[in-house]
Amino acid sequence: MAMKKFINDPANLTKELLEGLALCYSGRVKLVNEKIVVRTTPKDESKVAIITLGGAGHEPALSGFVGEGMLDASVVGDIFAAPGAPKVLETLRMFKREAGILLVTLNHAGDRMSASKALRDAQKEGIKVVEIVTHEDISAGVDTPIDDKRGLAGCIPLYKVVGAAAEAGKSLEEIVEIGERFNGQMATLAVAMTGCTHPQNGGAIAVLPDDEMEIGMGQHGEAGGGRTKILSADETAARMIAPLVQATGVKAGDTALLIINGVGATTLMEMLIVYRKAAQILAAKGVHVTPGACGEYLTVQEMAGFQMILCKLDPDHADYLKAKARSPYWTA
Amino acid sequence: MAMKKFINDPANLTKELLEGLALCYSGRVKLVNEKIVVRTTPKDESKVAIITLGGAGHEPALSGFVGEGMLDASVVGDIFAAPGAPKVLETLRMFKREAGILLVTLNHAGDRMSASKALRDAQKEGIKVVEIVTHEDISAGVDTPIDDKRGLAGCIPLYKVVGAAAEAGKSLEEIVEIGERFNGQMATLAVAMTGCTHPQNGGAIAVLPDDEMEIGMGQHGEAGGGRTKILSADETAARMIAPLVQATGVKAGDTALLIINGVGATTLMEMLIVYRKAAQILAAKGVHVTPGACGEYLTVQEMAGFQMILCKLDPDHADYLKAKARSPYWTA
Amino acid sequence: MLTIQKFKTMIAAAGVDIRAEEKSFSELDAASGGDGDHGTAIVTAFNAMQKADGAEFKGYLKALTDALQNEACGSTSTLYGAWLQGMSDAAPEGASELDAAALAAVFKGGLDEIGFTTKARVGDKTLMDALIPATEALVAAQAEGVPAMLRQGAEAAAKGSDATCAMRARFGRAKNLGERSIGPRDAGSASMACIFKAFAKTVM
Amino acid sequence: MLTIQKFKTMIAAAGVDIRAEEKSFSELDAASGGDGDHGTAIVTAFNAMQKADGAEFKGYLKALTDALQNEACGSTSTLYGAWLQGMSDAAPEGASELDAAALAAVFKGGLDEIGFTTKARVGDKTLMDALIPATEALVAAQAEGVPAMLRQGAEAAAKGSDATCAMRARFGRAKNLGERSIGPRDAGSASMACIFKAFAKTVM
Ligand SMILES: Nc1ncnc2c1ncn2[C@@H]1O[C@H](COP(=O)(O)OP(=O)(O)O)[C@@H](O)[C@H]1O
Ligand SMILES: Nc1ncnc2c1ncn2[C@@H]1O[C@H](COP(=O)(O)OP(=O)(O)O)[C@@H](O)[C@H]1O
Ligand SMILES: [Mg+2]
Ligand SMILES: [Mg+2]
Ligand SMILES: [Mg+2]
Ligand SMILES: [Mg+2]
Repeated sequence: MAMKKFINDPANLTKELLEGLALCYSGRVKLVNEKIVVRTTPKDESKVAIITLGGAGHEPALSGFVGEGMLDASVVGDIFAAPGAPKVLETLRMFKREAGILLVTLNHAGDRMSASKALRDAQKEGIKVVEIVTHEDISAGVDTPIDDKRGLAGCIPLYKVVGAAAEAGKSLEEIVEIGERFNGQMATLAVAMTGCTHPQNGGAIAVLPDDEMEIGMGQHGEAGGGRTKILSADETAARMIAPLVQATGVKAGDTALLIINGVGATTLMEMLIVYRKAAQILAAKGVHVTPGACGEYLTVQEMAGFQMILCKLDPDHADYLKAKARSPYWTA
Repeated sequence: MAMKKFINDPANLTKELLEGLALCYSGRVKLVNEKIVVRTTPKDESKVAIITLGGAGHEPALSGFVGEGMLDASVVGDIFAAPGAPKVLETLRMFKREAGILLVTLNHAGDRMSASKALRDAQKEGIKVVEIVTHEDISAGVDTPIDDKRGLAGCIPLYKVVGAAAEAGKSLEEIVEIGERFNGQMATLAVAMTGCTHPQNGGAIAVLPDDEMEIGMGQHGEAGGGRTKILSADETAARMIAPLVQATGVKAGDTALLIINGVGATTLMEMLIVYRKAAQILAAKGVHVTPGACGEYLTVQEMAGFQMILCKLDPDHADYLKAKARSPYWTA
Repeated sequence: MLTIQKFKTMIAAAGVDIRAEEKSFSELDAASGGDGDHGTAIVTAFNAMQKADGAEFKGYLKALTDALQNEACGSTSTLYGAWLQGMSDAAPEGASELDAAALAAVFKGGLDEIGFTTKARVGDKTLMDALIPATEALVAAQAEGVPAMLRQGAEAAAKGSDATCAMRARFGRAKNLGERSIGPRDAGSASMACIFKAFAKTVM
Repeated sequence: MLTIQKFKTMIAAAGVDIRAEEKSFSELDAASGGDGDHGTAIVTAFNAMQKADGAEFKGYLKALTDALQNEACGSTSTLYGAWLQGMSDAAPEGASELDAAALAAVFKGGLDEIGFTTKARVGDKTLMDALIPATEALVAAQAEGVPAMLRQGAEAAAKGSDATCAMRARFGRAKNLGERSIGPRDAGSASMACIFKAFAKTVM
């Protein structure tokens, strides 16, 4: 049976999708050296550059967030595969500057290995670069050691915050402080309803029984341990927001950002219904929910499900979230 | 078997999703009288109001395009069901103004009947309102009479153009001219890979064999006559762009806007790959392709497939497309 | 003579039968290239209509129209709204009983009004394929009294709906299907025939 | 003695066997909570490695590393890149033949370098469960000559991979699966065992 996807040679997926991105959003991004997406109009060299890395297959993430006010570059691997360290190092060299570089790495084994190697090599060469690792997935439990928590779509509001801080002329040290504070106050939990198809080999990932869903699914179909019969939208929202509130510590009087990130086949209709209940629960607790987002930001092919991201906001974070941004898939 | 959707009581889908939209994008839109989505900050009464109507279940369309620079209001029906004429009339009354109202109706039987009745009643009451009907689907053939051509996602760039013209203070007559000119120069063609599930009754719509796709599918699963074995992304793009070029008449030296609108489960990865080929074909013909868009704007639940929209742009259209817009799901 | 009480029972009985066939109407809609929701739409319409009340025909029919137009959505509610509106307009002022001639006039008024709302006629594969012959048969049977009128209306509606199987859709969501729309029965004609059948049963 | 020619044949033979099992490696990856692409990843790695060449061990191993790191992506290529880099570093300058002791040193160098890249060790359900015992067995068999070294390496790799079935994942994408990761074999250990088996076959 043919894969039900609009693709050409599966070996060229990443190359072609990045070319498509650069053609479609030519005013915002361009592609250099095959796997590096950068802004069409670079940020002034006096400002800190923000760079990230990761596999493809999660579109619009990560490259869709390159642009004014967000990322300066995204180093792309292949489908669900981290880019090699040499490519990361090449990008760090490209953005070498006195102000320094912030490298944002999602906590996945492949990304971490490439980033670590590139960082060591870059630092040896005198490139000023600091890494922030995101690890906000609470599916393994709120108290799981940081190294065992995956980085999910929480990287996106983080890009927004550090991107705006860089644009505002903050120093690398300041941006790291702002970013790590944000990083420490956000949490994500994912839920999946169906599996998906790996677009290169056509294999099924994360197949689920017809009447079950899984809370805690990772963003490549990695299981999360929370299999349950299908719940209603309201029950699902309630079940997910509770541990997120616990993890972030948001309480009455706090300001919070809530994002529902669809991972593929789940409709925006559903995401909005889930957002409604989660926002109502937060409001009932006396939390001030700022304007949020519902949409597909970091996907897992055509998997049905979503990630719920909750961020407790300090006043500076709230301001950075509102600042101007002009990436293909996030504007403010 | 339970439906694999995050919903509550199927009777409340539309109400809940609209509440979610208003909560999530509280800075941009609000909900009035249950089924009318309006801007949080209304446009000045001296300017022409832009209103549209249509069923829910296509999120983010249509209500996701209410906001500064685009729609003033969207009148929402139920899932895949046009709002009744009284609701449309109520909205027209709400936006009654000397500058007048432009009502944009997509050519679907239900929407047309409600709009026509509301228009007649409104005009009797002295409300100044003109209707533009979109009918840019070329699946029935480029030469099909206008009344038999459906309105697909081409309404979205049209909202952008007329919204910007209204914001710029153009008169109703001028906006109608600008809008109808745009309307006459755009064309859309859809393709589906899989069917979807009606979220109220759980029934399957537009089921397709495992190895087939259908070019010309409508946006509620209405068949379009173009069943074929699954084609590659490049072949699909080539097959679709050819009749769109013919329908719009774009030729060397012209400027064109290309949009790939995902209808549900098709990944952005695929849409970008398709965009790439279609844009390359246009460029090879000497057409200047302005920055476009790939994403989910008007969906058909979790159906896999997309709509390809091609618009030949006059210089004023190009400017209106670039003007500021701040709706939840379209910003510029 | 048809009393308003009896007429309300006719509507209620139609609602019961429509609900029993909900799934099949949606399936017919999907099978013929529609969006698979006609069952949902017609049941929603009857649910809305259930809230209407009135002591005489004109008012009750108007209340049915308002209930439909204010609480329900979609082509079906718009078309049924027009139908009922036309009936209300044609109903004699204040009457709580209709003789055969008045009933014929009411159904004729309904058909006229729905005919302004849609251009579909016999042969276009819509609910009009059931409604037009049903109304004509019912009017033609005036001399035989109310039960006969409704019985003949039901028969004509059923026949009209049967005939849609062989038709090619030209209105509504199925129109782009072309040749492939030939085969399945039109969903809207099926529910319309179901309603006429329930009407006939009730006055038998 | 192992000639560079023979070593290239070993690599080529491993590529052939790896390609033949591509699908099963991806399925193992999916079954154990991974993203179902290990077959794709390891085949991509071997495709990249095919482009490397060199007249002596150090250079050839370095060329393999570069090919992997520049053309391939993912954890597998990073880990294999480190492994081959370590081998190259440990290979004697300019040698186009390795005796048993030098071969042992090369494999030991490879293991050391990959050990800097990942913290995974025996028992963590990764390719290290095959690679660590294989390297140890190979080094221990030095006195018996190259073919015996590779044979014993292959046996140890197979046993190490078998043992992963009973393990709980603590590294890589499967780690969140917890108890449910117990049962299926680790994909990376399976491909590593396949490579050692092909090595052994080639020098038999
Ligand atoms: N323009 C029209 N004129 C007459 N009848 C129509 C028209 N459009 C649709 N119908 C009838 O409505 C039925 C479909 O109803 P329904 O599924 O409830 O509406 P929708 O098409 O809005 O989903 C069709 O089977 C047909 O009988
Ligand atoms: N951190 C790690 N340390 C050692 N081996 C690992 C690590 N992460 C993954 N692996 C190995 O890699 C295999 C998966 O490889 P592959 O599917 O190609 O990579 P990815 O996890 O990036 O999709 C696992 O079965 C395991 O043997
Ligand atoms: Mg992978
Ligand atoms: Mg409908
Ligand atoms: Mg329908
Ligand atoms: Mg994998």
